[in-house]
Amino acid sequence: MPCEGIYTPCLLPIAEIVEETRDIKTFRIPRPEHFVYRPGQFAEIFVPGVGEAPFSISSSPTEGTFLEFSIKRIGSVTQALHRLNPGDTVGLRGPYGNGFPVEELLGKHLLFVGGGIGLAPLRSLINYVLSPEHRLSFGDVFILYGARTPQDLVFRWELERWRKREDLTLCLTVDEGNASWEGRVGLVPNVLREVFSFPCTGWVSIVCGPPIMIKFTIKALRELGFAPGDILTTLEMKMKCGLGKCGRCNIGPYYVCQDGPVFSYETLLEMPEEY
Amino acid sequence: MTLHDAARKLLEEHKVQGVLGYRKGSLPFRTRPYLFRDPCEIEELVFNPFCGLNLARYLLFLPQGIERVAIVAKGCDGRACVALVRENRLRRENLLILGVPCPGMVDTRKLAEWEGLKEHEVTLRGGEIVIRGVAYPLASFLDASCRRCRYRSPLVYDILVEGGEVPSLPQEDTLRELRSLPEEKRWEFFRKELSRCIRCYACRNACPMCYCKECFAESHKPSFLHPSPTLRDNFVFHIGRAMHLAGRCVECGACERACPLGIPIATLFLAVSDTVREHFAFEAGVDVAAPAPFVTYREDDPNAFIR
Amino acid sequence: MNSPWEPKIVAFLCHWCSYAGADLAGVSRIQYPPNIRVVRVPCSGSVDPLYILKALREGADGVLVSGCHPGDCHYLSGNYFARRKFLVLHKLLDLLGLRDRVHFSWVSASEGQRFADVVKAVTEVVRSLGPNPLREGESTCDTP
Amino acid sequence: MRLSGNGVVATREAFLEWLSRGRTFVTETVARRFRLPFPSVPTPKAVLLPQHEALYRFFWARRTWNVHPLPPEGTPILLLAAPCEVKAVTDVLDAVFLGNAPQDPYYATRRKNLILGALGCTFFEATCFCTRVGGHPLSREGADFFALPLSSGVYFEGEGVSGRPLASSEKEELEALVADLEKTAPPPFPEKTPEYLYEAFGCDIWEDIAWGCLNCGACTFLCPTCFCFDLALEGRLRGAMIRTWDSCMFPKFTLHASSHNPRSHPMQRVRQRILHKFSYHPLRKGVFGCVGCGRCVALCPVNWDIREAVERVVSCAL
Repeated sequence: MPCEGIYTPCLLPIAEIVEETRDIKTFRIPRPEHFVYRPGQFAEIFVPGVGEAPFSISSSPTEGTFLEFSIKRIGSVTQALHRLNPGDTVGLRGPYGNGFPVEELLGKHLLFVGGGIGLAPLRSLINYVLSPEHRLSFGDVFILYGARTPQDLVFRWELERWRKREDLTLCLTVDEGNASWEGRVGLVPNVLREVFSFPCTGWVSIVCGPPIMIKFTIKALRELGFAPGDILTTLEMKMKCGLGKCGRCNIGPYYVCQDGPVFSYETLLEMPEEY
Repeated sequence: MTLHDAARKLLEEHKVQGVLGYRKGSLPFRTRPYLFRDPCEIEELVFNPFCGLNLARYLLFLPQGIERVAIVAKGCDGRACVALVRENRLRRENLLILGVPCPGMVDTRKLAEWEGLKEHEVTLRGGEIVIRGVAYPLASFLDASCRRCRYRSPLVYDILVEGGEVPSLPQEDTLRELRSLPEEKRWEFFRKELSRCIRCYACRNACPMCYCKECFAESHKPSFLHPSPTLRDNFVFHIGRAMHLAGRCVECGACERACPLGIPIATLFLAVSDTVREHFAFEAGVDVAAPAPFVTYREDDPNAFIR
Repeated sequence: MNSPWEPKIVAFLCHWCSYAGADLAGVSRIQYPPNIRVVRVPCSGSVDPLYILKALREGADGVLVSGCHPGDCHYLSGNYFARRKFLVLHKLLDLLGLRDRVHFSWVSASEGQRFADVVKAVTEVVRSLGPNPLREGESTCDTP
Repeated sequence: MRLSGNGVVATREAFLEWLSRGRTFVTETVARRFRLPFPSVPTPKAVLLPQHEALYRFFWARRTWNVHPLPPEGTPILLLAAPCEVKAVTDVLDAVFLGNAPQDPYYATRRKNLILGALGCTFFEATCFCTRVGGHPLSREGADFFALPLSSGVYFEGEGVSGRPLASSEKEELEALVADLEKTAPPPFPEKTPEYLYEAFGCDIWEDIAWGCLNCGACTFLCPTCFCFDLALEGRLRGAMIRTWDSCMFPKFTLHASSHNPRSHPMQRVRQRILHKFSYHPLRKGVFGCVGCGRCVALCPVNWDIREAVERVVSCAL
């Protein structure tokens, strides 16, 4: 179906649904040809008869002809999405937002810090960086990922794949372990202080997770010596149009849907604290 | 004691931390709500026929640190206070009702005919309003809710201010004309008025009794109406609100005064209050102890309308 | 597509009386107009006036609320409370000029014939009123 | 840009006759000041961004979902507005809906079909403050034509109405009017107002400023520049995506699905409204997001006055 008008979604069938945790599912849908995106961008997903909501794209543009969205069941749209089956129709509009400044990251060492579903946008960039055509353009890769319990870790098959690679360091942590958990136990910011023991020159940190985790992770990163400009994070805000018109994602002189969702901590510092 | 003396004394003696009253607005014939906390400010306290807002609305939105507050209360503000106490929104002992007899509130829209009218060119004299030296009957300048007002002075008060002159105006049945119209004409009237609504929710937010944390109009789960102001959505909003206010509306007319489009929206609430008064012998905000009309029943309640 | 207009009537029926009454009408093969769309509710007292308004908003041409006879409520007094709410709504809709869009009735579980009669009468009244006046200007949602 | 004085004077009849040739509307402000025989709309916004508009339809048919975009529609309209309301279109609405890629096709189509005329103001009402935010009661900037009632006829700049050159008495009348307006014009807000306000975000006077505000949407809905909208679905098996006005004053405006609300307190929402108009928008686009028409002041149920609020915040920042 052709996509006409900037507000009209194009309808696509869901190709595959992966159950990540008890309340997170990953939806794979075919990528329309015109849909050219960068890691960190988001799209509006429309569920007919229910509504529309913005979601970050968790697949990498290097991965080919599909798009993936990892979605936690929270509101009415996500609840409806979770009830869908492969083959059901959803609408897609996008991509929107600025995405990660990939060009500025070239040659840098990258520290990814994710919490819970916050790994979704990071995964897009991680897989972009790890793809054979881009891997050599970046330095070391360090991934720290935490969740509440081992059952809440998302992309488990992906984590397994990353663990097997030798060109990155993967560190997993949970707030609360169980008998079979052999990884670390502890909050992400605390674990970060323990495991990241290198001088931070040449490193850029990309943080995404729940607001409270972001807040304390940034504090830890600052203690480790990261400059505000070398900390990137993605903001969440209520959005409707995704096009910088409907006005509700306005924070200070920025519209999160157009100027974000990726902001450096430097920008965040001068923004009114209303996110 | 005059209003100013009483208010000043309360603040000076620390009987209350604030006095909720009216202050002169930035435009002619407009007053605005103000929380007086300093006795020196009391000079600016005003009470005149342009204090149409129901101050009881602010009792639920007091700044932190205000435990006991005095409220300048007309009859309807007083009724709202009683109703709020009755619904356990407020503790009576934290509230000091400073009753003022109310002359009726002038509908400022009716003054728009006189171009460039200044405040000093309008005075009240008994049951008359004098505009640029010409006297008119006051009743024709009052809001519908004031023309039919039953309780001009608060029924429940701690201090009743002296001196306010209350013209003895006849109580009008402002709905009679509308009720006498044939059915199609009544719908024609409401269809036209309800279609004009832009759903800014000023009526709801100005209402002292509309304090729900989440209004049914904005609820998503379940969702009763769409945010766009179509006739059918406006119908659900206003009729739904009228039903929520049945037995609770204190007939102050603040909703109608708040409406930026001048829709006579109070008509609905006044009609509902009439039904409750007539059939359930109940008036909101009159008696703290009387049971609310919808938590009780009588076996001989009207039944004729049911098949 | 151009079949003549038929009123749609949403009926909120109490589980213990009127719904059973409708059931009895059905098993007794009593004919009544197929214009009603039944919503079963636990008690007429549980029918919030907002349900009725929402039904009208969604395009119902009429609404019928039916419960147990006074004194017969399964929950003892639900219908007495309901009657007070409905009286206020009835009077308000009367003022608006929409009185005959919304009907109330008491139908017991044994009154299959009475249920059919009520539905017949309500359908006739609503049919004589014509389509729901709230639907004016509604074009975006109805015709695909 | 002020009026050039190069216009012509037409008779009132000729002017009205020219206006009557098309579908002509006037804004409420114009309707109130000059009794013109045309239907009125609240503000130009109501024409360009209607409060209720379906963007696309969806329906379930033949065992599949279908989406049909509804094409933009626009019929030629002539709208006579006050200079401040013209400014609201050219400075604010155009910047958001046209100057910010991608363009909004619905707005663009209507804008293309709109002939926007400015009807100059001859006095300041108690609520007027266009000169405080960079406007002028006689500005014709951005308008397709400019008209001003004079004692002898209608002064007209633009194409369409023929008239005679100004007589010297009329020139004097114009000059006297300009001088008179100059004298009574409210002075502009300080040049650095957007920066001052931005600095004052954390000031503790906001609670006090916001107190009294009912948090209703009267000001934003009736404002000529407030453009925020909601996209809300109507219907389940068939229906439409409806665009409708929304207001930053409403608590659900920024409510996340996770129940987190960055602006849950009424004060934060009042602050957002002031700062968006007087700080964020100017910092982004270089012009105030307020044109000083004074409608919010006039129509506020509690006489909450945005001018005083801005003054107080500026003085707090200084």
